Amino acid sequence: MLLLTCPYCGVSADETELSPGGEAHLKRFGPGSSDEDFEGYLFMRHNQKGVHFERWRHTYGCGKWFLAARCTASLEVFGTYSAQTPEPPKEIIEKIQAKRPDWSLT
Amino acid sequence: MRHYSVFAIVKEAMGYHQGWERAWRNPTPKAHYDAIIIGAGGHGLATAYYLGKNFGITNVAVIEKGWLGGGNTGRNTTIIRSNYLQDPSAAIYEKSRSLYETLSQDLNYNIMFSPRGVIMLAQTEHEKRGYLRTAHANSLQGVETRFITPREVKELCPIIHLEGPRYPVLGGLWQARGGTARHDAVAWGYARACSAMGMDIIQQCEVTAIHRENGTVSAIETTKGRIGCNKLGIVVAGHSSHVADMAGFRLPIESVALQALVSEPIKPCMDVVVMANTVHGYMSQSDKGEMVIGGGADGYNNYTQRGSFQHIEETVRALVETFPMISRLKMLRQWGGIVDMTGDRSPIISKTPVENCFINCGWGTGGFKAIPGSGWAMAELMAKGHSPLADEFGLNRFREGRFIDESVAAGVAH
Amino acid sequence: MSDLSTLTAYVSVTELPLQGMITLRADLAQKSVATAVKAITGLAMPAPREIVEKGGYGIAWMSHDEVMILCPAAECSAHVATLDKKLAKLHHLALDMSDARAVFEITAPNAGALRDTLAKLMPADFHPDTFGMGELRRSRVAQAAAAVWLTSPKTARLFCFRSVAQYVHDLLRVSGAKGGEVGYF
Amino acid sequence: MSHRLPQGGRLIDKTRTVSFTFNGQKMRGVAGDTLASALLAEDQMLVGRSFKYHRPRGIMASGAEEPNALVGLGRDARFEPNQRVTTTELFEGLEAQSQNHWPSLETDIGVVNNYLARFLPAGFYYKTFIHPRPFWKYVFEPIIRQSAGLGKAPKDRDADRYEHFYAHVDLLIIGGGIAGLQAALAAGKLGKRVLLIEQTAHWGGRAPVDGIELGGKSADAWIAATVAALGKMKNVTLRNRTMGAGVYDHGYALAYERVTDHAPMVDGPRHRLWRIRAARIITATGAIERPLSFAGNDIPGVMLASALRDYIVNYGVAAGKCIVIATNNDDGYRSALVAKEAGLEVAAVIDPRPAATGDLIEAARSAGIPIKQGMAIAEAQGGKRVTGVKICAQDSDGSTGEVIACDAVGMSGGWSPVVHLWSHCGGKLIWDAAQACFRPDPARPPLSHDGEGFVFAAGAADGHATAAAALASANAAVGAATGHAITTRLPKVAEAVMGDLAPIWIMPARANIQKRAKMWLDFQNDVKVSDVQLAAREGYESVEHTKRYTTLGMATDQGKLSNINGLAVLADALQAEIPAVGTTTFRPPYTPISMGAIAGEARGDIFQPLRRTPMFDWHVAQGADFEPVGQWRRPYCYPRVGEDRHAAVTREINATRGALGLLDASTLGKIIVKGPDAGRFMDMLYTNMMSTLKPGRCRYGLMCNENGFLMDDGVVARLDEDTFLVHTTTGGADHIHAHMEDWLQCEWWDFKVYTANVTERWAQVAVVGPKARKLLEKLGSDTDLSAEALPFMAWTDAKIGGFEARVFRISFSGELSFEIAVPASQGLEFWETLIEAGAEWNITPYGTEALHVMRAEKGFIMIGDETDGTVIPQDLGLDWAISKKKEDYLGKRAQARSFMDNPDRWKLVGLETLDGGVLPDGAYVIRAGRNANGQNNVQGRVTSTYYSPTLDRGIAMALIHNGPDRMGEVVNLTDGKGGQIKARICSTIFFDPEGEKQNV
Repeated sequence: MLLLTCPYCGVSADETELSPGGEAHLKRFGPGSSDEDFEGYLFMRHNQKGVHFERWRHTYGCGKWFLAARCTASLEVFGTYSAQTPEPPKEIIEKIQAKRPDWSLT
Repeated sequence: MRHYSVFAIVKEAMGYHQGWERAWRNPTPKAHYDAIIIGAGGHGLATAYYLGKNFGITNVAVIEKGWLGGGNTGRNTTIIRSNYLQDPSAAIYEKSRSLYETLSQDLNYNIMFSPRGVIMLAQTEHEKRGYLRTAHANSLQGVETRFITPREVKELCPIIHLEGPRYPVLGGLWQARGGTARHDAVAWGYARACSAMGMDIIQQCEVTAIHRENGTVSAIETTKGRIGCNKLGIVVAGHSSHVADMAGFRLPIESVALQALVSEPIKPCMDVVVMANTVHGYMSQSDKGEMVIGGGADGYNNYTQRGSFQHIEETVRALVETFPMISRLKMLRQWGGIVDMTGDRSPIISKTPVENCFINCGWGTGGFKAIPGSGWAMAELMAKGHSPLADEFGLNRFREGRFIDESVAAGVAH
Repeated sequence: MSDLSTLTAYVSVTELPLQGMITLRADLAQKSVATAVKAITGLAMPAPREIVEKGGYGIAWMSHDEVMILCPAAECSAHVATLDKKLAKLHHLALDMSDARAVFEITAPNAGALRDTLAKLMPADFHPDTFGMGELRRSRVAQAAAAVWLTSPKTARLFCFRSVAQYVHDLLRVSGAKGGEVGYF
Repeated sequence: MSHRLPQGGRLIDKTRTVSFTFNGQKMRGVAGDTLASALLAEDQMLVGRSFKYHRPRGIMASGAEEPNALVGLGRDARFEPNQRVTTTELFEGLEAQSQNHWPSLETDIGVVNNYLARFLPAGFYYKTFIHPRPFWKYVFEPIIRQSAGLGKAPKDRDADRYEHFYAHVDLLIIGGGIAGLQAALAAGKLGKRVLLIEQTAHWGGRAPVDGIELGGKSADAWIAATVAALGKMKNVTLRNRTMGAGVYDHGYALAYERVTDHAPMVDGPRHRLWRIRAARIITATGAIERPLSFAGNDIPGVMLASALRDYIVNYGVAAGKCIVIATNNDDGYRSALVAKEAGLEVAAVIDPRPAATGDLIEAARSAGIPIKQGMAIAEAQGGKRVTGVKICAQDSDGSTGEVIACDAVGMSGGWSPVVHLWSHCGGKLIWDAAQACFRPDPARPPLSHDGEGFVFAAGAADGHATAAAALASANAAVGAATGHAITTRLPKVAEAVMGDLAPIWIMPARANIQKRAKMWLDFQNDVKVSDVQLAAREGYESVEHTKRYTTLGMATDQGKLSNINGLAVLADALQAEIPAVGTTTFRPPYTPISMGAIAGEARGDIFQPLRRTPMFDWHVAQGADFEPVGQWRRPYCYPRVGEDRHAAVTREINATRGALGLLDASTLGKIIVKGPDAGRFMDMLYTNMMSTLKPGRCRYGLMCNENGFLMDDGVVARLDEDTFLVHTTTGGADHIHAHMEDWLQCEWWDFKVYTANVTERWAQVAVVGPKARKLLEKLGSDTDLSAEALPFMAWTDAKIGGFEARVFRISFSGELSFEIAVPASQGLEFWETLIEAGAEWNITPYGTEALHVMRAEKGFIMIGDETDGTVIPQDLGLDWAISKKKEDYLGKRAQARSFMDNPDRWKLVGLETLDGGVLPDGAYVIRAGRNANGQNNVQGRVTSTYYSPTLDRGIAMALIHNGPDRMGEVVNLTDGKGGQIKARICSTIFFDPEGEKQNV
């Protein structure tokens, strides 16, 4: 039963107050994009066994989407941050690397 | 292979069963095999079995990170049915179901296939129309199903509460020849038969790398050394993306936890399998007497084989409402497994970007029932390069937008 | 089985008459927003998760770009017009949402019983150190969205969508029924 | 025979007798008894039958680990099977029935399995019952099912209620023994928010039974003082009868409070399931004694030495008059001493250790108890109760030896820490060779969201055998959990000094196979030493294989007594070290918890939210026949007396098309989209162009998901230059609103757009039919509603009959229609006003079915019927609603994929049967031949099919391969009965193709 802190309202929210939204930082490919790019965007997933950047919505709270860095093997949460973030923020990456020196962003 | 029978048991009983031999050998890996299967779960072992039985390919190794049958094969709710809506699904699941019917005899190992019948409850007008449609489709697919009335539902399953205040039972899709089987026995039976054919089942052996030579698979690196192969089959539900990554390609898959639970054993009170998809729960009674219960999968990526309790709660809540008598039963044990979820929730049995490397994954919450059919198709694909049962389940379908979507008629339940 | 008719309450639950509610979405950091809202309520902008109330008017922080203004129902349309006028230059959305929601008042014999009643249904932390007067906690009551705040140590107000009012009312009655006293808080 | 002792019993009150029945027989216990102690007091040795061989079973333990003594409790709507007598507090009028036997406990036919036991070894069923094939289903399986299972199935709906409770604490301490109490004291003094839970009704655990002195006083005194001190701490909560059931990720824990099990007469919930969020958890869950594996160790009267002691000390009940103790450790001697002090004869202590010494051994010796060192029990004798033991040297095959008569045997194989809750969430174990047990490995704890270990073990659960060590570990655990130095004083402990145990896994050491086939490991599931050895021999070498092949540890006690012993036997068979073999996975719950508690309050009326429109009560009063639509409940139709659904729907449609109908459309989703970029955003959401819509006008639109599939449709009204009102389907409001916010927050956050879901703010009524305008005119409107002023697909604000309203000229029926929205709080009043005013035109409320039929007569699609998540707008002939001009919209790129872009698809057409009959729901259109998998080919399917009262014949819509190019062609469909029906492909519009009726 995950516990994630909503970066907007600061509530440490129970999983049952949230809705999961899958992998984060996907780049959208629209009309004119190649079949491969579009397939990659819509279906192909990193699905790491390890650090995973993902989307959550504070459904039973402020209703806002936010992003989280979480390990899918230990379920450790390295941090949550605003959904309006094109790629993982520096401080999150540093926090992960501090705990897992050999980890790097794929 | 020592033939199993009641006579063998009586004979051994005289010697207090000191004479039984191993069910499968415990070999050390050879340097090279014609085919290697990664994953000694039901699907992997069935693939190996049919490679040998149908195509005479017996120089085969099945590599297992842990212990055989220790993944989702030994963690599911053992439901077997083939009342699927879409043609490709109905084809492979019905092939599977029909193979299950004679599997005990084929393997000389009692997998306790119990064709007790499966009811999928219709609890909304929309769901009812969906199952009526499925019944029509099944009639053309050669799958015996029938939409039955609430009274028939009650006769088949007296403990059900038809007039639930929220979702009265409007009928159900009935597959009389669906049922259950003993999950461990399926893996063990296949393992024993594979071993008897001379195949090597190598447990406690983790694959660490997949070697390719100009685009063609050549060998795998394992914790027990390098093993060469002409063909490679990846059959590792839950860790498909992880192993595919070693072979250098990505998959349209996310790994999530699926949970189940059993009650304490009670005397027989339920002779059929019931699925209530509107409320997300399904239940049957094992031969031991436990009520075997499953529900929906978690929504987030997870490799822990533990799920979130809310899903157990949602499922139990639904089933207490559907079968009020279970309220005073107790949950004995809950557990979880990791399942592959694909973009359309249907499986992948396919060639891959790597020559001679094949993958069988993405069974989501419905893999157990498919084991024999999946192994049959995967073996054919590996041996002949294509299989009518597998062709529709290729990796290319996502790029083409050619979905096989079962959610159309069924909700969560498998 | 929770046959409501057989239960007797130790915590009272009453649905309040129509409460004026205006949803305002805008960049709350803008001074003009604070000014406009103050003009209606006479109150300063609440901090995150805060609800401020005075003499029948109030402001509840709903999100970083949303507040809910509480006022007499009859005044809503006028206030919405005011907001639209005062914020004409600012991208915003002001709506009278009074009819969309139901509000319950929950009164318990003591402060602990009130928190116990809520804690049976909502996953939020209702310990006095964490949840005190002036905080609006948005969460769920069992399977429906709801928000709750304390109006006194022994009374709370809870709002939910109108369509689930009966469900929420029944839940609160079961939660506050005699024999179910927890005595945790 | 077992009996109540004249003195003793720290937990009972002999002055208050409590009567109960066992198998209908009246019995008496005393206040404070458990059902187990009361049964023993009545010399009820035989309490049940084992699972597989139906062997006689007696009480084995005194707590949660009891494998044998399970009964059915209560009756009818309060009947509960498989309840452990050892954890059932006795109450007046308790009714218990023993289980798993027929016809009776004393004479059970199933015991035939016992005589066949030799032919029924582990996994025998995998090797037989294979031929002939039908026999498994019709003969073998039914027999196995009948003899398996334990308690009877409850029949009735549960009469009790259940509830949940959410608690958030700094520290959850599980287990109220002295370690748990000490931990609570230490943490409490730090000011932490502490919750201490104990599964039994009593605090202090085993210390009082073990005769330990704490702080110079009796354990009982120290416990009472400590509990009192904790009671004074505001920040500490104590909860007894509350079991730690499970530990889950991120500090989530389940606790199972049995609120009224011990007092069913009291009003209140039966169970309360606590969902606890704890920053840190301390497991002070104690340890469980292991049985010894000797032949006949399952005969009633053979029990755990600690249990034998518990019954004497706690309940003043002796399991026998003449006791034999078998132990491989010093603690077993405690039981011998207690028995002796209670005035019982202790015939012998049998200790396989050749020359063990220690305080307790000396005490036993000086008490005159015969001690047989280096000896073992060769076999216990007796049938339904033990009559004696044959003893021999431990280092022998047990073929010869003297017999000691006795009527109770206490066995102690050492203690296993209760590591379940430590392990549930991934905590790892280490093997403690000295004590021959697994204990928590502090280096590998379960990790929480912060990546730190969040579970800490204390006391016996951490492998500490003495009270002093246990108490010290409690302080240490609190220190580790909180990061504070702990200053809380530890009481001075006076306790016996004990020597090492000898890891004896079977006795005697060289027992032959006949004996090993009578040594029980799992008493409930009838798994014996020989079964585990068989599994190993056959290659089921993984501990998981062995467990599953033999069913070791899969009984209702989940191996609390059997796992370690079984593991040791397996390791020995594999010639491996025990730690190398490893354990099976510990899964919640610690002991079984009721389904009722898990479901909580959610049953009956509050099983799920039921969403009601403002007019709901009116529909109920009219006897509406409802159908669930998502969480909403909508009238399907309003049958009158004597009408069936079909007649009612026909009447509603005829009345509506003939004059005037009324529909409660409040469930339609309504979402406001506002902002300078609203038009741009709407153009991305919809396949068609919305930005060009003029204020005051409405436009029908389609929404696809990014995968190209049609997900929702509805009418959009432009309220002003930068505000749109989006109508969604009934099911759609919430997920479409979430969908919008998703794209606004996560992809296009540069768009200046705000949305709000206003669905419930409005009650919406469709006034439909030729007389619709007349009705509104009659009510009076401040706005001109004429066809000229308010044409089709226009909207306006208006005051109608005194109601502030918003009027939309839109039609889903093909009739003249006004959809009128009024504030939800006035919805019912408005509805009743319309009903009253419409009487002169026979105004008729209609339900969802009439709505569906009328839209089908007009060929309007219905999301969920014509679409099923695999259909794209192009399939439905809705190309006109797909903008060619727009560069992009959600789903556009997906629809360019080869399979979707292909014109050669199933497309929507109408179907009419040749005889005017109605096609069956879900029928498929057959094509000649079979596919590669031998399935009949298909070329389409029916999406909607109805009887049309307007046309008095069947009408249908279908997706058919290239359908629109095949007008007039006759196709064959499945009839659902194995036959076929013919139907002709036609236009989807069956009624008023020119749309004259709606445009007046």
